[in-house]
Amino acid sequence: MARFAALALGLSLLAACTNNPYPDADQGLKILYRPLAEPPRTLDPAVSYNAAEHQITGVVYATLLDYHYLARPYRLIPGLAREVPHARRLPDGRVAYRFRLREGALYQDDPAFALGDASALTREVVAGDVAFQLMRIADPSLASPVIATFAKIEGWDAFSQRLAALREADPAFGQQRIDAQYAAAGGIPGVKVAGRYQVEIVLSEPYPQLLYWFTMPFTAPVPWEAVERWDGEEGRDFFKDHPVGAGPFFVTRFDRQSRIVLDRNPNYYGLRHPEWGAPAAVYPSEGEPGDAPLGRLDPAYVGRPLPFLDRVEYRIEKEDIPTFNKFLQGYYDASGILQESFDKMVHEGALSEEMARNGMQLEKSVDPDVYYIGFNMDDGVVGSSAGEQGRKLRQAMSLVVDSREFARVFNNGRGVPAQSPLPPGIFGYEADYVNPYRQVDLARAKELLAAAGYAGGTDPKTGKPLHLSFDLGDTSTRGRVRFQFFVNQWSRLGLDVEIAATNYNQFQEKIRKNAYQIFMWGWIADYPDPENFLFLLWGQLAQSKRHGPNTANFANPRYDELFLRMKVAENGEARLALIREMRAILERERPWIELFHRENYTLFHGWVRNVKPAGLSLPTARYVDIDPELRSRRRAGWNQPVRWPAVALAAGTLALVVPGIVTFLRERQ
Amino acid sequence: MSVEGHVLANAVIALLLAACAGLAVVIHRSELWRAAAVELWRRRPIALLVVAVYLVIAALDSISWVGGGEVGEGGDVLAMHQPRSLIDRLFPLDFDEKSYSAPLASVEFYGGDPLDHPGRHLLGTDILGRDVLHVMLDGTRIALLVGGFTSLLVIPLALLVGVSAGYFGKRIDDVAFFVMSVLMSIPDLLLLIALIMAMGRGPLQVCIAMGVTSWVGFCRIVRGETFKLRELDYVEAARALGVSDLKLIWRHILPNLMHLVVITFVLTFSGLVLSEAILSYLGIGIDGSWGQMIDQARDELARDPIIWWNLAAASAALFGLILAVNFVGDAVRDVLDPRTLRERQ
Amino acid sequence: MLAYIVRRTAYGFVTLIGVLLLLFVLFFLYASPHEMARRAVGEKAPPEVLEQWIVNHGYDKPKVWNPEHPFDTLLVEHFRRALSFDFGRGDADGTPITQRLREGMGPSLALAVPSFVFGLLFSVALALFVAYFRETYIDRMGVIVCVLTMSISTLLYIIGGQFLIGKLLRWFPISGFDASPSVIVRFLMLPLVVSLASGVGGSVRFYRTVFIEEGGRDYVRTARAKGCGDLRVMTHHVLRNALIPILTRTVVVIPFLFTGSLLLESFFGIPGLGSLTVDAVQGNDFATLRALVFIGSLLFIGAQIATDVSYSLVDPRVRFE
Amino acid sequence: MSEPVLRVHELVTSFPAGRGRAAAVDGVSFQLAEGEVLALVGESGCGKSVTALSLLRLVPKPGRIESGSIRIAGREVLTLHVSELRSVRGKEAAMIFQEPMTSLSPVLTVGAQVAEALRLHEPMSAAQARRRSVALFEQVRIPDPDARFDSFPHQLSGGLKQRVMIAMALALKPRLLVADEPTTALDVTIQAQILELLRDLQRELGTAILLITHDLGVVNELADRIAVMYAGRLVEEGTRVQVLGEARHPYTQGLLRAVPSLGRRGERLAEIPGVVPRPSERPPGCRFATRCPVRLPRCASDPPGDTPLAPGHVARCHVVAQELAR
Repeated sequence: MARFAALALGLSLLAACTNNPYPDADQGLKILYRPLAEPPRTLDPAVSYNAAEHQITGVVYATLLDYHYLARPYRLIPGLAREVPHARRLPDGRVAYRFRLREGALYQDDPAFALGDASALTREVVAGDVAFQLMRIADPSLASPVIATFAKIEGWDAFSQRLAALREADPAFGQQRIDAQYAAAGGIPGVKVAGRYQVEIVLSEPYPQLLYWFTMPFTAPVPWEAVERWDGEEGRDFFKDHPVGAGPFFVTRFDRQSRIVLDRNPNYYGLRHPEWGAPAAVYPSEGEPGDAPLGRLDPAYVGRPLPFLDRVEYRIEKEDIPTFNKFLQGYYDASGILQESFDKMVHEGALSEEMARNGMQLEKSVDPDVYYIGFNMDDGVVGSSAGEQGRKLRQAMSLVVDSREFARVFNNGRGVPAQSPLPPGIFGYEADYVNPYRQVDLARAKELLAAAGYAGGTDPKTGKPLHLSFDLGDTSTRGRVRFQFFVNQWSRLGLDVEIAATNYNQFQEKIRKNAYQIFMWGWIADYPDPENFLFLLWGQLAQSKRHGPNTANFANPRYDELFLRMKVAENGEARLALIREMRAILERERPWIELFHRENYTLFHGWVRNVKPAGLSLPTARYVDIDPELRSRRRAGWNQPVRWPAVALAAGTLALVVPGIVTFLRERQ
Repeated sequence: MSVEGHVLANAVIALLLAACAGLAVVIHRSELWRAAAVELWRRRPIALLVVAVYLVIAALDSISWVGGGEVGEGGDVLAMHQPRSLIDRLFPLDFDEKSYSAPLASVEFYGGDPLDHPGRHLLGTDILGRDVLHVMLDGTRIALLVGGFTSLLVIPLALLVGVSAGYFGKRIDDVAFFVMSVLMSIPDLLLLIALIMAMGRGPLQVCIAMGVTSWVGFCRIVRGETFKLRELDYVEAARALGVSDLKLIWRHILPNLMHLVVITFVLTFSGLVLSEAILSYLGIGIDGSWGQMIDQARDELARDPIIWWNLAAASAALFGLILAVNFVGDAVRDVLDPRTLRERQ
Repeated sequence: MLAYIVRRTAYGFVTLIGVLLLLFVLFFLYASPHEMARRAVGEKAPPEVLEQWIVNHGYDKPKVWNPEHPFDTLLVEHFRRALSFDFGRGDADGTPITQRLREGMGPSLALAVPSFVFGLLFSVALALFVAYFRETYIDRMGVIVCVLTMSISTLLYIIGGQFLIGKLLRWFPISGFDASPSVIVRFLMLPLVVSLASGVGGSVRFYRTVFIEEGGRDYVRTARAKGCGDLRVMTHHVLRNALIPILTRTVVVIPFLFTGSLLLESFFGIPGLGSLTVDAVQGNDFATLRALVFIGSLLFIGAQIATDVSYSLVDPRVRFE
Repeated sequence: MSEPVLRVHELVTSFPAGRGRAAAVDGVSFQLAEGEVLALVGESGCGKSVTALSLLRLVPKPGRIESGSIRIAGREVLTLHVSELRSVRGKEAAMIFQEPMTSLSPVLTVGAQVAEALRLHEPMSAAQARRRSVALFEQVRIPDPDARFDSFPHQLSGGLKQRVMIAMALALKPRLLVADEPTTALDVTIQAQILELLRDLQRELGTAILLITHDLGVVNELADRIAVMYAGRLVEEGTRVQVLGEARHPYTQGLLRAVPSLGRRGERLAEIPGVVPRPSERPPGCRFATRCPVRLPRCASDPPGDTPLAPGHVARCHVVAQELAR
């Protein structure tokens, strides 16, 4: 019996001796495997505002508009809408956009639809759902991060206030069905539902960037039934964990802490109605000149309905080293390059021979993003209330931060040192612009610091080194080392900067509550327009006033005025001049220490088809395809377990022990 | 550590040294303890020497003052305002490189730029260019602080509570026993975490939290042994003769507990240091500890070619101390108490 | 016997109340809601933000004494929540704690139970082996290896195990977890190996001492004198008697199971209670942490009671009345 | 005469001492005939118990038997294979120990332990074993034997436990019983009962007994012959009457003087001054030389040989030899 058990255990050990983290049955399926560094905080499209979450919400919800997958510069194409609407000028400078929805597009199957019709598993996407989602964004109780973005829609703020007032006045009001509450608040006058399939958005002033927002999940139609049904009560899911959309995939499994599975949505309009030939639901037939040689215009795919994948699986992977190792083993399909392994993967800017032999592909791009250290301008020491003293302090601190060195130490030299918020590829970026405060100059920095009254870094009030706190959203030791780099640079000025690290979610909370002094953050463009970067410093969007994305709480009247003009201007000399002046203000005021624009090296395995690096956080899963047969073959080849050490260990132990046993037994005779 | 902090640390170290000296005198005076010490030395001379080396390093690293030393242009000005210990002063003030360099290398690990101090970093430098040997030596103080300072907090308290509970019994014992069973019913690490989270992070907090968790074990042993001692004939006889309780405890109970205290102290020590490593991983350990070094270095194993010296230095330092203490602990137990404790371990 | 269990359980309950009191003192009296808020939101947060946080998380009631509504206090609330297992929502992300606990229980048990069982079996077997060869070099080597393995930090075992077994040898997945029966074993193997390696030294050394001590007892000599073979002596006599200290040790080890799991789960990406703890610590999530301490203690007290009762199974001298 | 039940020849058993090893039993020879009771007497620490344990190769580690020969019922014990040795233990030769309290496993019922002894050597069912055990209990005069079968050792008194031990030892009617201080740990009244039981059983079953004791009273009750042991060697051997009545070796005489009831009237109760030397500190000559009241100069250097005094009566002493020679 014991022998049998031992045998069974041994056999099961042998069987378990594989590093494949997925069930063997999934080998033949077209599954795209992706790591997720933190469980998604929310998949509510009105609230979710981070790149990783958008990869999920972006394919679960179908948007009215989309970007062309291959064309650069980015081009809008219609999604659920039949065409990209044009601005219609109204009297008093108002502007209207009319969206016409495709008729007959369905949501994914979901039990929530029983709320509307007891026998229904799904229903049609209608114009009211677009209006409903916009009202949700305006709903103050949701605290949507983009609430201010749509403030130009007529009657937007008034709607918010009415809703809040109604809820305040009568606690029972908040218990009503959510769409009834919105109706009672009178809806948003600027969002007019015209019939079943048309919705018109009226803006009180021109805002050409508005259309870009309709490519993002924020504005995707959401069925009220789902919001009502998934309320977290009585064991039901929360809507933020249970998205219900009309996109190409739908969530079939949501284990917050371990995995999220998206299956192909059979109701997706691209699959159900291939005859529509909706441009956003078929693989494009044209692209940039370079796309065809790179196999992105393979005739096998061109014109075929999307998506190609059976499934997208996300695994929570908190540690990036195991994640990268799994990528190398073939268990993730794409990956950034781990800084630690850069030298092995990349040789003189190209894929190393070893990796190329493994059939890997390297895609490089400079992301439309900017990483920066920001000062909270509301702060009494580093902020604007400290006047000239604060400005000089910021200038001094900016002068010693060496982003090239940072990139060298921590990013294998990847990254373009940033001179202003605008990254390459965005209108207004000028490669020859040099920001005088972003050139390392210790002597000048010390002078400025002394001029600010902190000679040698000493705070005259305490007689000790000036104490500042550097608030960060990364508690890992790995992150700490990075931040320590900046702290060390500032300590050359004699400043005592303390790292106050919390996790990312908590950090966001801190930011939301204006409880920070110096922070480090990055911004990835939502859409390819300078407005999308320069608005990060627009006074009207200050975090402290409107919970806007201006985390530095920078407010400069001249800048704000220039911003408004720049925003509506057409790309051209006049706009460039405005941008230059704004840049000069930032150069002097230093609300930010611009660090770098990321240079993105993404690795793909050979079995992944149709990938194109998108700087914007576009959900790509729709276009990508997998060759599962090639993948299985490669994986098997790469992951032969090395068994001899086990044998050697056993043999070694035996060799050590057996003589002893033999002697012992002999002596016992 | 704040500017006042180093003064406090100096005072504590002076106190510790005095305590050690006092202890040495006591041991020297008592025949029994002297014999035990000699026996211990006979059994484990190497382990004892190793422990002594760690102790000396920690002591040297605890005596610090501000000032002295100059930094060159572009150097770390802040460092001049911070207290530096005797160990720190073994290294030049501006000894950092830019980033990684291998042990004794003369160029940087990546890029191959020449170092500022070629060939002088015995154990290389870490990602921020700090000398690994220096960082490692600094960790010694933390490790011994965790083990030693904690015990210093715990032993008197455990003796006080344990002896009074065991000796007087009744209500006192009921209360003490209840407190102990409450503390014992919370898994150690959770209790540690809860305490540190409630008190906030920092070296003192970590020591206190560790003290509370290890206090129970000490106290339980002391209480049990006091129970036994109280029932002994000569103690009962002394009590019958009207010797006061305090005197009895002082003369008959405490001296007979000391061997248990010593054994438990040595046996808990390694556990404390190892727990700190775990806390470091959780981000609530003490800055500059070996645990933190190990935690930082775990990424470096993924590098290609791998960077091993940081992890190796911290692990070796930790391993050496724990191993030596474990060996000493076994010997102490065998010498002082051949039986009683083994069953409870 | 039943009376004993009832009495023991009652005392366990009293202890649990003590734990709750301790938690209250720590998290409401010692660290006031204000302080918690400051740590969660940031040192430099303006007072109104702190107030808002406190109100949002329901910490704005009177602490112990409320003259108007005597039961509307934090103390009562704290006890009510714990004893009804309705822990409310986490301070960090607002998910219901009870739900997280329920989700985490499975993965935790999936790792803890095998690592406990295999750890026990493995170390007892190894200790029997070493004790059998006592006074030979096998024994001496065994003891030294034990002390060596005990002196290595768990962190290092994990890092080394992932590097060696996961990356270089490719025996098992480096990390991750999937509860599907077809793959769960391979995810658990590496953490199991690591937990065995890190825990076995101390246990073997302890059990070896027990076995050698028991093996030297008079009844063992009696058994030999009447013609028992070595194996029979070991299994029928030594092991039966050693069960008592083994059981005692088991209780000592149970909390370490939690400790070990905490690191293992977090390193290997197993979404159990250990990971939850790590997240709670890193996210300053006091509510979750309180719930975890409470649950941990509850489990531990339960284990203690179970152990005490099972003494009667292995030791006829133990009688409860 | 047929082969004796037990024949021990030049037995040497050693233990580690300091750097080397020292012989606790150092060249002991004696034999025991069928049905005979031989008492091995001496102070504690003289090697009696080690001799007893050596007989069944039960010397605890790190002790070991260095040389010599032990034949039980004609089989050489020291070269037996382990499995054969097992069949000798309990079946040919059984043992009872000094401490009935600890010599029974506390976690098994006493019945189970006796039954185990039976079933180890003879195939039988559990029920049969139980019947036989109960019968044995009856034989060793345990009251209410059937109920006692299921008792645990801690529920029995010391005397009863020793009876259980005796029952266990005699379960398979061995030809040799080694009784290592069977009564030392018991109350005086119980001692008498156990001795009586042993004597009765010995007569009934004809078992040869090697009785290890330091209590000359017990010896007087039970023994046919007596061997006196000192510091690992036999110093005097003879019949009960010879040794108790006509002891010649100064050590034996000292022992006898130390026993109140057997000491001569009117004399001061004497103790032998000094202690038994540790194995590592033994003198090279006569081992008793350091404590002997009548020692000669050569005693310290030359080990004494056998001096036959009467048939069956032997002493090892230079003084005795000298006297005899004179």
